[in-house]
Amino acid sequence: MFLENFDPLKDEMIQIMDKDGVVVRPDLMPDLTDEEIVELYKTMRFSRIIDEKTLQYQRQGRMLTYAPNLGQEATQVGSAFAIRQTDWVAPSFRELGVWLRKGAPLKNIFLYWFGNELGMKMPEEVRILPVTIPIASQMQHASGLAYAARYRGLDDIAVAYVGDGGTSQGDFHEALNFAAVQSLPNVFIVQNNQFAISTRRKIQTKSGTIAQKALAYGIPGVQVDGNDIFAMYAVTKEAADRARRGDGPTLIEAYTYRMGAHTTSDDPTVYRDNSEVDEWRDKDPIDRLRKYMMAKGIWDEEKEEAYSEERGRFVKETFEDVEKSGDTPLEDTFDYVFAQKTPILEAQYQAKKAFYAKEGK
Amino acid sequence: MFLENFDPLKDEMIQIMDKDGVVVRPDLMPDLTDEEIVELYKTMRFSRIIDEKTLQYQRQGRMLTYAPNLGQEATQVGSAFAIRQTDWVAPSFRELGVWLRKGAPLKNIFLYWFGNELGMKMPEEVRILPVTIPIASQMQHASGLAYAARYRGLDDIAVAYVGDGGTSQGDFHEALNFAAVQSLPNVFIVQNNQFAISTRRKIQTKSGTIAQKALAYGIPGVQVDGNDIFAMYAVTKEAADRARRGDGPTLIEAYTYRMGAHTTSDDPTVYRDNSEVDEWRDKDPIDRLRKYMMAKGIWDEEKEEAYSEERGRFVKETFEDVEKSGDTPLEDTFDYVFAQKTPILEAQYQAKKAFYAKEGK
Amino acid sequence: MLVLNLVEAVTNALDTAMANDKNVVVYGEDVGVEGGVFRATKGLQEKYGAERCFDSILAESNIVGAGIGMAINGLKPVVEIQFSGFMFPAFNQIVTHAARMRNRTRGLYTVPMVIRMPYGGGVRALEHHSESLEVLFAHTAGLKIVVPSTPYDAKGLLLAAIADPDPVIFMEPKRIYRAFKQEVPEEYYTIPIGKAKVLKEGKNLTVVAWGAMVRETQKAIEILEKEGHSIELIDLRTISPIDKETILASVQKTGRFAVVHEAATTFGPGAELITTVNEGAFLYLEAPPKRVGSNDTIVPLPKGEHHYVPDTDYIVSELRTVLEF
Amino acid sequence: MLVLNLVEAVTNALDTAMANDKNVVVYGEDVGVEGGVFRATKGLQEKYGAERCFDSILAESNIVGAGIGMAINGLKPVVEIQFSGFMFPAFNQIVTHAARMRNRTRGLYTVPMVIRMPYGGGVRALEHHSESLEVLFAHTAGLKIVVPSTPYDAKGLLLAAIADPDPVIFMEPKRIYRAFKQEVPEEYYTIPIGKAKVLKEGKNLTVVAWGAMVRETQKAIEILEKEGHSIELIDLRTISPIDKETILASVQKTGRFAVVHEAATTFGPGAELITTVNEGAFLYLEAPPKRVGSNDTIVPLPKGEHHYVPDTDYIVSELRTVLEF
Ligand SMILES: Cc1ncc(C[n+]2csc(CCOP(=O)(O)OP(=O)(O)O)c2C)c(N)n1
Ligand SMILES: Cc1ncc(C[n+]2csc(CCOP(=O)(O)OP(=O)(O)O)c2C)c(N)n1
Ligand SMILES: [Mg+2]
Ligand SMILES: [Mg+2]
Repeated sequence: MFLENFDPLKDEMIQIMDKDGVVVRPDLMPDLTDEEIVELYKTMRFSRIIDEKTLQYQRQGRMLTYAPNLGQEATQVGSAFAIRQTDWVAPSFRELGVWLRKGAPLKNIFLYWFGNELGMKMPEEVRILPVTIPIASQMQHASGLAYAARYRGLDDIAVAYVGDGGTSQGDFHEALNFAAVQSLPNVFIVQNNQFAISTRRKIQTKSGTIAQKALAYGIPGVQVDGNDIFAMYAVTKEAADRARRGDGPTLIEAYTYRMGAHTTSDDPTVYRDNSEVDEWRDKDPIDRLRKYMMAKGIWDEEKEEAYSEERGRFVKETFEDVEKSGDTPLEDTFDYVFAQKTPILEAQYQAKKAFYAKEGK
Repeated sequence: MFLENFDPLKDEMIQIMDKDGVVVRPDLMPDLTDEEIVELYKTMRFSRIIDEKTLQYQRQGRMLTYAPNLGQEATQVGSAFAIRQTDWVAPSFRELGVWLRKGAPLKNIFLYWFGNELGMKMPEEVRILPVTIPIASQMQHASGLAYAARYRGLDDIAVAYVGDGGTSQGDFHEALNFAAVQSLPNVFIVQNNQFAISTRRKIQTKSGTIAQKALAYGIPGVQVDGNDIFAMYAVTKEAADRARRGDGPTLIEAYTYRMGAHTTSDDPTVYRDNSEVDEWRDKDPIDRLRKYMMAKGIWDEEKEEAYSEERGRFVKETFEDVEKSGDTPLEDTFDYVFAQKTPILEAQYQAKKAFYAKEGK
Repeated sequence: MLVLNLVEAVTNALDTAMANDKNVVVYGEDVGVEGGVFRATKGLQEKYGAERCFDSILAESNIVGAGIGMAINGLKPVVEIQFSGFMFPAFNQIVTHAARMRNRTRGLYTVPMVIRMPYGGGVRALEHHSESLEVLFAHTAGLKIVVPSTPYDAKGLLLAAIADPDPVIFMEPKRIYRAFKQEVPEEYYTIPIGKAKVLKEGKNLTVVAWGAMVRETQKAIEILEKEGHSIELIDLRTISPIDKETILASVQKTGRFAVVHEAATTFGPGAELITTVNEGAFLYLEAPPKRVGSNDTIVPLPKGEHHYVPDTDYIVSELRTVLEF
Repeated sequence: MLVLNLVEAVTNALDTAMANDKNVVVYGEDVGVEGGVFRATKGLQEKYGAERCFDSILAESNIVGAGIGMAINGLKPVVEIQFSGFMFPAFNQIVTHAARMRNRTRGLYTVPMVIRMPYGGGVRALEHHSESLEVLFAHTAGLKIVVPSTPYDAKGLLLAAIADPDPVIFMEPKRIYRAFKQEVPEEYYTIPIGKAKVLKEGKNLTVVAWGAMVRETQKAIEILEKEGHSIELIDLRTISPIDKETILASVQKTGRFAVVHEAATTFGPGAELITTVNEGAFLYLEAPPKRVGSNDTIVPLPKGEHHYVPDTDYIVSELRTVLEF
């Protein structure tokens, strides 16, 4: 529907709902119940609350480096809503909305950013690979996950997320090419938030759209308004169906904006004007859906407040819980290098333990 | 001319002279003198003679592994003719025609394939980087050569050659992207000879043409009949002019065929039928130009024979000369690791020398 | 019993593993239709189909990276890097992912994958076809590195690598791929990873070697034993984790130690072994331990390669300095 | 005299080099507009323009690979890898090209390029931001590896690296980027690559360290000297080539040896130094030499990092075993 008719060279962008929450393409509007729409909204809102509170904790010196996804909630939640629970995700590091939708416990997420590997030991059903730090390397894993799913006769697909900066890495290229050659059940989603830390998208690549990079691999590529959750949902859904049918991978460019700093270590005022941020604030994905819901009468200020309050409390409690989690025990740093500690690791572990005992540590 | 009007998505291919040596697109025919055309021919012929004799020497056990470029002579010689002596080339390992055109002494080329690093110490004016074994890595160097040329205010350009297999590597992607972003004076030539060792082009990528990969970088891409030396010359010339003018890089897909084995270690009968090779023999780039020249009256059997005979003798003499070149002296293996031997290298060198002396080696 | 050379034993091991376990998949450059440039995967595509044995794209980072995804999702990829010198594009995937997935997820996701690669010199090959890179892997936490030196070991170690729950780098000494044949059981068997093998007992000197250097060292030892020395030879078999126990027991008996390897000397594998001996048998040492490795030069092209890799004479001469200390 | 911390000294060295030589270009991820994530290139784009100091694309293999081309064609690229843990995608270019171009062409083409990278732990960073990878480079022929431990050294060594006719890996201990300030001359000066520095003389034990471990070791030595020991401390400064002369002279005097490093222990840099000492001062050794390194585990995330890197107490305890042997 979108995919077949879309020409990524025309610099078009799929939008269903405009920035005022008005559905401008009713023909493309996905079939979502009111409950589902509220659920979409709540997930985005929850993500925003987590980001805001975590930034606050970070400023208070209670959190380590954190990468907020402010402004990208629709991109993430919309796409994640369009896939199944058993589908795989190979994430980058800024996909809070995806984690939430796929059922990752907030406690795990906090533990991870708190510097504890236990965080990435997610419940098995979450099916998201751990946060990937080496940019774009996860793309390759997605292709392998998809290969294995098909090989095993399952109809699970694998979705990879990557940033606009990540499209420059060789791994991006190789993964798309392999998935295309093998016609793998993959969906590749580029969150084009206009920046790789301080580096603007225009410096990252000269192609008119990122979606058109799909042409290099002979697969469909589509540019989507990443701040329009209906568009993100609808396009991802179609790409996922396509993948599941055996018709191969799709590249989705979600056109969005990183409203916050790259991470809490970053000072974006060095490289961008606040006025630019303000412009994008006007296109906020959460406000947009709220306007839609309010107009439709399925949400109101009261619900908003109640939900925010309840979620805020939950975030606070979870974070305080995580704050008490303490350091990683010595043995944990040794126990997961291999299935079984090697004799050398065992000896090093015993030596450190003896040292701690001696020093009363 | 070609570049602006060419749409790589249409699966078209630029051909000026057909397989019978007839110019089918006189409008595109480059402005070459008869002498230049004869020179084009001679260079191709010379390349073919070298390949044939080297394969013979190899069968006789007088040569190590060798990668012939049989069938790809027009791709190489045509493109190399279109650039200037001071332009840089970043080659792969199968560009004999380019080396010859750029003035590389045959002796050096033989020395290299004979297993002697001295071979790649070319005369300075050749301006070709050494044979590159790690596939596609040379593409990145080409972008840097081009950057430096422009930075230094020179109007030299840099041409990179890579195979169809090489397009799968991340380095291919990164180099094109960087060159495009920086609008560098580069020409990237893919010798699509249909194989990467035994792996067919269709398994390497699903894109309809390799030329269309240019769209991923927002640069022109053009597919050329690589066995038509006029087309190769004309397209490369335009891409080179474009680069020199400061308009940025171009991707050229030279559609050709590897007539011989991958290298002398390879047995292509394992993975392809001779009938396929025969079909391509019909499109031989050298025969094609000879027919053209004969029809035009600027070449005849007599000249052919005399030239072949003279070149054959030269190749033989050069090879015999190289056969006498002997082993690499011990000190040479130490002397070029750094500008100055480190104390550790000096000590190792002295120890080995002493050992040789003791053993009477 | 089959009688196989080393590369045939590799093929046989792959065949055995694929027959045993449907989840074993084999791929790499030219691995499918052609059966690999060394024919290590010969016949496997015909026998098991193109889904289980296929030609990858020409991209090592994808070969390993996709394998990581497959392994996480239930398969057992056994991939081939055409020559070890071409593993560099895959190094990021190997080090930052294959080696770390288990630790990063506290055991939730693991990467039971084998990365095979022919390595080492002595075959008059082109540049980058002769590297010995074991240290680059061995210094990386989360990887096991295995090197067979005989057909029998090749099959048993490769099957053990495939059965291993963690990523294993399987380095094949291509110089001896076809050097000799040996009886190899037809059935499934494994040789434990992490255990060295005492090939030959001796009294005055312990020598550790692996891969193609085992044979070179055996020849050197023959010469030296004719002179009356008694030398113990250990085939390390697994580079990481090192079997310290076997080595230290031997050095504590012989009082002298040497290691022979193809890799470059400085920051090479020999340094680790000598340090191991320092840490576990210092007071037993009657002579400074010795490493016999290749020069710290770039692997020369064929016309200079003989200056680089230790040969029998050189090993003899170096071992003699330890024996005569 | 300027008074600068280590990262400021790096910036000052780059500024000095760019002012001196128009062919010095500086680039890397976020190096231009932002001045680098650590601000090591702060102000350089403003001062020298976007042609000489620019933001690369997010692709380390291109950063190094393009630099190789630039260096061959007359420039002096000084590139930044944002964290050493992200050098892996560039490793192929570093090892197979930067390190080999001179040898491959018998001196026709050379790669006078500097690859800077912050390295090491102790800053509570995300995964892959804390690696100590010196061995991976040091085992590779054709590379020099330099690590400063003070602002003064940072400037002098970086200027020497830029002046060097061959590729130099310049590893910056980011943990001490802002730890202390020091007087740094305003003008151009170099500190020779390949020379270690005796920071402190001593009689009973030689300790070698580099980078951030120098300060940690100094603290440990203070504690031990209060107990009456006399310890010689050498800042290695250059990891490859190692300054054997300085180390061996010291060990021949003290009779005891230890090395302290952040890298993982096994197949780590300590093994090479111990082997060096075995080869050159075995008969002087009164105790087994000791390496104090990080565990052979994966660098833990911040909540476990203290288990990994040697700290003062641990160094004290380990050195004591050598002193009291
Ligand atoms: C291989 C690698 N190089 C560099 C980095 C450092 N780094 C972390 S995030 C980032 C920018 C990523 O930009 P993009 O892909 O657009 O994702 P975004 O941050 O915008 O979500 C960089 C350079 C890294 N993590 N991995
Ligand atoms: C990084 C790397 N991987 C693998 C190889 C082994 N290899 C040598 S040539 C080749 C195929 C190259 O195919 P293509 O790029 O099409 O060039 P062609 O041989 O057809 O000229 C391969 C896989 C290599 N040289 N480098
Ligand atoms: Mg971005
Ligand atoms: Mg090819």
